[in-house]
Amino acid sequence: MIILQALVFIVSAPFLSGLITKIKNNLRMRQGESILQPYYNLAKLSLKSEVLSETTSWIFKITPYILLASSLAGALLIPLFIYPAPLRGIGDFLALIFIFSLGRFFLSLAALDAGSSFGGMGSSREMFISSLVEPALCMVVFSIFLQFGSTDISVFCGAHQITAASLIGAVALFLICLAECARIPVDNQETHLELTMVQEAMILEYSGMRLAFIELAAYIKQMVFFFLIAQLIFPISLPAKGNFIGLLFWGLWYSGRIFIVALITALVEVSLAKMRLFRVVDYLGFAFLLGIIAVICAVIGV
Amino acid sequence: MQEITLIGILISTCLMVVAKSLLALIRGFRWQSFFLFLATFLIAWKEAQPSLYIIAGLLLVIKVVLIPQLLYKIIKKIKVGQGLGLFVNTQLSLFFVLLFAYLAWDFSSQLIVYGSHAQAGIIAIALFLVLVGFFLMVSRITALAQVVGLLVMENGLFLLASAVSGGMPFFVEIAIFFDVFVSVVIMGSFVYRINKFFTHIDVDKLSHLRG
Amino acid sequence: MQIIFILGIPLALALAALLLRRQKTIGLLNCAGYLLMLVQSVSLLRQIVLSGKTISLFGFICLDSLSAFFILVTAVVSFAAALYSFGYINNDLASARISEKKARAYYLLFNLFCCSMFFVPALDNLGMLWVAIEMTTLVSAFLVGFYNTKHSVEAAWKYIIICSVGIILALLGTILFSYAFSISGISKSLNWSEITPFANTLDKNILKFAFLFILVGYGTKAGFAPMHTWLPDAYSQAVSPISALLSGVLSNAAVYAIFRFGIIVIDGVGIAYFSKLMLLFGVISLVISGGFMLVQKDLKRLLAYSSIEHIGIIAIGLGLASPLALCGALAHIFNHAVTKSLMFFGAGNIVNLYQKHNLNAIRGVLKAMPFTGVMLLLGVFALCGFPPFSLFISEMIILIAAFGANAYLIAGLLLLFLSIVFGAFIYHFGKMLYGNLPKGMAVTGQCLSGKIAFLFLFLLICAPGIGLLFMQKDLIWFVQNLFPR
Amino acid sequence: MFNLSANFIFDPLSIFFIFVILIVSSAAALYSHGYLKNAYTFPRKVFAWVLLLIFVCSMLLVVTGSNLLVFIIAWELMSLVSYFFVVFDFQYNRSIQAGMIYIVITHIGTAFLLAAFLMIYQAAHSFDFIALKDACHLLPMQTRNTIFLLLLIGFGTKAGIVPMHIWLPYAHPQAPSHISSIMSGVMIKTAIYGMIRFIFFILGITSPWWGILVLILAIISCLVGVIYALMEHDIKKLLAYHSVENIGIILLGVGLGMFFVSMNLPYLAVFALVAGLYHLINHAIFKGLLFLCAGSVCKATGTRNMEKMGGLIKRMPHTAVYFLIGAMAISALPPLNGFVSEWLTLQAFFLGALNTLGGTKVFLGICAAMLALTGGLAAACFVKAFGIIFLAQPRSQYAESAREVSWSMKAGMFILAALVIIFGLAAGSIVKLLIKVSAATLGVDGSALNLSAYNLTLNLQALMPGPVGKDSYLSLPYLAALLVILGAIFFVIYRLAKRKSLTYKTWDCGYYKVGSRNEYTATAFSKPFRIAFSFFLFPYHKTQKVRESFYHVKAFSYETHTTPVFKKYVYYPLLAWILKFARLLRRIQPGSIHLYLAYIFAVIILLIMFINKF
Repeated sequence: MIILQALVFIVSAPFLSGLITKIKNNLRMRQGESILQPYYNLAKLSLKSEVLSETTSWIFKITPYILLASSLAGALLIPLFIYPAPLRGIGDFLALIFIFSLGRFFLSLAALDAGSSFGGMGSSREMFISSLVEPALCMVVFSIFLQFGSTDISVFCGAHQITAASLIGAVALFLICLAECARIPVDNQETHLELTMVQEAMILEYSGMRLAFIELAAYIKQMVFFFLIAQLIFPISLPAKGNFIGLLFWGLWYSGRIFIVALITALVEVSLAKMRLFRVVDYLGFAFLLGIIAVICAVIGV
Repeated sequence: MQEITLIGILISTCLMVVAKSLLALIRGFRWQSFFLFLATFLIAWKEAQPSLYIIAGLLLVIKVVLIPQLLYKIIKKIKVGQGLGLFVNTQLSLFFVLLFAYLAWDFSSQLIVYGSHAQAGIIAIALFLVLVGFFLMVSRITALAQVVGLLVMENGLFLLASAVSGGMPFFVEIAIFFDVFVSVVIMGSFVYRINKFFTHIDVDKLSHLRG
Repeated sequence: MQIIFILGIPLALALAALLLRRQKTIGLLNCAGYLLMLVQSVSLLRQIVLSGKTISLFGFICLDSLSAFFILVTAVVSFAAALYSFGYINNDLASARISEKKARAYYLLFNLFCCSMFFVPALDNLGMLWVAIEMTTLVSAFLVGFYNTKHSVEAAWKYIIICSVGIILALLGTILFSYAFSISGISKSLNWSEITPFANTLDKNILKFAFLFILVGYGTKAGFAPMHTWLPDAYSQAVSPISALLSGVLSNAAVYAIFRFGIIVIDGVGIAYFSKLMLLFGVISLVISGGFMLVQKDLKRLLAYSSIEHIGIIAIGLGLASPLALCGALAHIFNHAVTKSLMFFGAGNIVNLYQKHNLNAIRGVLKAMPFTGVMLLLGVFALCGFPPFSLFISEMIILIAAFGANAYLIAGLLLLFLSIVFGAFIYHFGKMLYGNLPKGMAVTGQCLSGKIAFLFLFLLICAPGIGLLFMQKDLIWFVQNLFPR
Repeated sequence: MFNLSANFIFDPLSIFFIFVILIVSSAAALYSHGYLKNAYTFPRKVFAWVLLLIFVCSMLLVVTGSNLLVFIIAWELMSLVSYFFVVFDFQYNRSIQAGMIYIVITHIGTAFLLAAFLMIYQAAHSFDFIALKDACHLLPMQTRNTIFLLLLIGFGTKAGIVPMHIWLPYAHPQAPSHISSIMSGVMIKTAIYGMIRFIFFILGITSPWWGILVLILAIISCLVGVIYALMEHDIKKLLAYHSVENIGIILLGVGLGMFFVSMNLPYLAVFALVAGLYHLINHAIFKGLLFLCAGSVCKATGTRNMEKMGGLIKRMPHTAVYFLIGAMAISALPPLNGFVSEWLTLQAFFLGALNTLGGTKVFLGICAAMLALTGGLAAACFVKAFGIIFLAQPRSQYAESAREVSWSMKAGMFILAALVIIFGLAAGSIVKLLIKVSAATLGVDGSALNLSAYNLTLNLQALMPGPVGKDSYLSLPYLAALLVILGAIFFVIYRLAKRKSLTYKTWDCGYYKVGSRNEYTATAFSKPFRIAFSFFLFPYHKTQKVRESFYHVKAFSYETHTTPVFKKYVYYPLLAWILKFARLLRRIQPGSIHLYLAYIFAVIILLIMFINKF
């Protein structure tokens, strides 16, 4: 089951990214690339030979593995289609946050390793944004904790009532997700303009299969966030028992809600412009505020 | 008779306060000491104490003769001007002296509860001398004036001692006399040195060591 | 009898200084003599404490354990000073700062000075006590003005005049005391041993006034602020061993006098009067000296102000007046005398080498004189009350007593100013001891007797701190014996 | 009165601290063998060893003495010896200044402690801890509050909580590195020991505001420490500021424990204290490790300035690995030990919020969020530290010529690095032990708190009597295994794919020569933070053009600084005020003997006038 969940993540995560790109392009009245483009990219990168910078050290070489491992490990902590999660005993929501930060830590180091200023710039900005994300994320976890009495991810992944607290928490989490997954308005995946790059600047020196790993890791992380947001807004539980049709409809809705989150993401990306780096402080401050409101709602019990 | 000596002490003290030259100051001191001697002599006579006679004699020898002589000699030797150097001019000094007289009287009346009126008077004058001596030390610039001020204070104490307790134990008195004499000699030698190093004896200008 | 030795040896040594020609012989004799005295004073203290009785002699000497204690303090410091003087005077002679004749004069004055200080606690008669203290002033004035420079003469003049005024006020107080005795009809003798038992029959009003004069008078001599003004001048200009004696013994002699009268006043007037006055002067001394130390520029003046501070602490200890506090104050007297002597010796070495007093101009002492530097560094910590040094113990006792008496304000001020003083010390000494030598500076060794003096004092600084762990019972017993009441 | 029959206490708390002290000290001692070599003359080396011995002994005495007097003597001895280490290189003005600041502030702290101790002493008239413990419960409320505040300031000074942290960034970097590691790793922890011993054990906690005050101070320490650390480019100073931060995190656990005790939640209090103690030992280990690594780097390069380093990972591979492990631990990355204790602390906050009401929940939540922010900033800071020091190309000759350090230094670092990993993976058993320690300290029966040994599972039903809350899980060994397995799988995939790989220069945008001058600097790295926290840091910059003529600028210099807020707005004004007072006072002694005599005159007159007031 563990391996199955891992494979599901690996297989479906790039699809979400392709979907978002497709929606964005369609909204912009463009044909756009195929929805499967991320898969093509990954395949192409895996087949290509690799260029390493001569200034780099082993940090640069091992980072993709660590990054991908941490993303996938995080993904295995959530109950995607098995309740409770297969690796529930390994860690909770807080652990998830820290596991993601492990990958990010190494990616930032690797960015500095090549010795180009782009890497340093990206690394600095990434750590800046991520450190501001932490308190907001913590507040969201806290609001969930107050409602469900545990930081275990599985406890809120069943059916539960939609409360104001979880809704507001979901919004905050969505804002955080945009920042974490390098989306507009915090970062722009589509640009290679050095003044605005964050994520792209960090991975500038990577190529070949290692780059593929890094991209895959980003897709997986994004999917984890989408799943959590979806679970907060549209909570459903696994069917206790049911017929095949019922199971099919359930499955459709179960995965469909994640696509809804992707759709919202695409809408947001299309309708907003990227912010200046220092506006991110306000942006994440707002997310933090939403987190506090969610906590207050949870305390009041609405 | 005793009153006359006391008045003599008072007047000579006032003379010292208004004195503007060292010589006048020492002359005043000599007179003061002389009246003090008279007063002591009278007490000795009245109480018929041989030890007091000796003390009176010592007073005469040391304070009336030796010390003023010594001071004159120093003045002659160091060849400085005769001026005392006044921080407070003589008129104002006299005003202060009045104030001291009141203070001394007030203090002595607080102090003396059992004693006679006359004794209170003597104590008041003694304290007055102490205060004036102190005042002279504070308000007169030259080194020698300070020595004289100290001696005036000492005179006051002597008077006080003989008034309140009929004198200290005999050998204590002797020792005190000896002490006073030695201290004047030593101070005199330091006055020489000051004059040697600074070519003046204005101790107010001795302010290299501060803070 | 030990006391005859103790009083006689300095006189004999003074005579020797007059008669002998070679100053080295005199110096060596001095060291031996003071060592003998130290032994004698220890045995005296032992005898008195063990027997618990006072010793009277010739009707004018009377020793109780308090006197014996002060004699011991005097003996310790003067022994160290004698040791240190030997090297110091040799050095001065070698560098032609003084002549052979002057060196002999130094030993003469040194012995007279010590002699008069040994007399102070030994005397029974309060009038003679006054005479002895006045004698210390007169003798030491020459030692302050020993180098015959502008500064030293100025300091000596201020010293002699201010102290004389103070001492005259003390005489006034003594006379008033004698008046109180005479009207009470007990005795005319002025012997404290006769008066103290009847203190409560004395006239309160007169005693109050009398003590005021005593306190201001002897307080001038002890160095209570704001009558302390002569002290930094004199300490900084005196010959270094004499600075140690001034600080370690002379101040204590004055404190002894105050305390002698204080015992009578406590019985006669009540403890509140005594303690309020002492606390007032203690706190003022503490505050003023702390401020001066912060902005001090002269090494020996810094130490002088530190003496004022410690006298303030001693006054606070006496002022708290509980047995514990008194014990602390007495311990502090001893510890301060020892520690401050060490510091003055160190300062003397520095001044000799650098020919400067200015704190800002002296650098790299640890490199120039490792031994002295280390001693001074440890001395700084000892002086500021760091454990395991002895001053910590006595300060601690005083603080405990302050808290015990609910004198939180006093305790708080004490702690505050101890910290400030420590800051000042470490600032000044840090700059001075560490760092690099000035260019072209010759590094010289130090003679053996000086080193012995340092080690002797350092041992005494450490001993109570470490010894407390092992000798607590004896110490408690001693303190109880010191104060039968 | 003095009862000094050498009493010692060996309860679990003391033993725990002995353990902490010995671990770090022995590693540091091993390290010092190589560190001192070739740097000092023989007598100075002997001196360093003797001092080290006294230092460790005094710390041991601090944590084992069961007597106020022993405690204070050992405490002062510890300060004194560490001061000698701070001024060990006494030829530098920096050392002298650092030593002065350190010892003076410590002394002030001790003054507060002394006041508190003597007030406690008055309660029992005994110096013995047990007797004091019994007597303190009878003290009136106000006295206890005062004692608490005095203790907090006193110990806080040593621990380095803001705003008394000012000495830390001066003193710790100035000592030899093995001592920095002991000072930062262990010595400041003795203050935490003091707090636990005196506030929990002896004084007893009565008011909730004690805990809340500690929490607020701890949060401030965390943030201030880490923000200053981000701005710092002196590697040892950076680490020193991180000590401020980590002491804050430890105090979060301890303060939370206080709060829970006063709210009558004993099990939670035990748990919070466990979190605090766990972070304490973790910080001792990884900060010790980091200082040792920093020492190696400094010794190899001869500078402490990060901007002059770079590329050391190739020149000092071992040190780099150890530093990386330390950096990961301090950034709370799984599966290392720092992560466990931060996780525990966050859980303590969360669980506490479940058991309290209303506004307190929000307060605890915000505290937790601030802790998370601290963690994020710390990670950023160590990305900067490791990246700038070890990665890319050397930025100067210093770094170019660096060589790996000697075996004993490596061994010292290795021990601590291994412990970092062990304390991460064996978290379950360690928490069990720590529960015993803190339960014994708080006088609670700890056996009800059951945890499985390899699977760190918090059983909330056992933690709290009420039926609120469900279990949370964390298992470090499995997590580590998971990460390793996944990483290995991808590594194997990569290897199997066998793509061609070639090495070339870093992409240079077509510029012909990318050198170390093009690299991102530490200053640049921290710029976003500098701007984001400008409301606190008050950054300013100076630019200067050196012109040859009006048209030709020959050189251009640019400096940026941040304003040291506490120094500038608290300590300098205070010091200036005191000095001003002293200078005013100095004027009363202008050298005039007449004035001096007038003082005596005035004193006597005044005393006579007010004689009845006495």
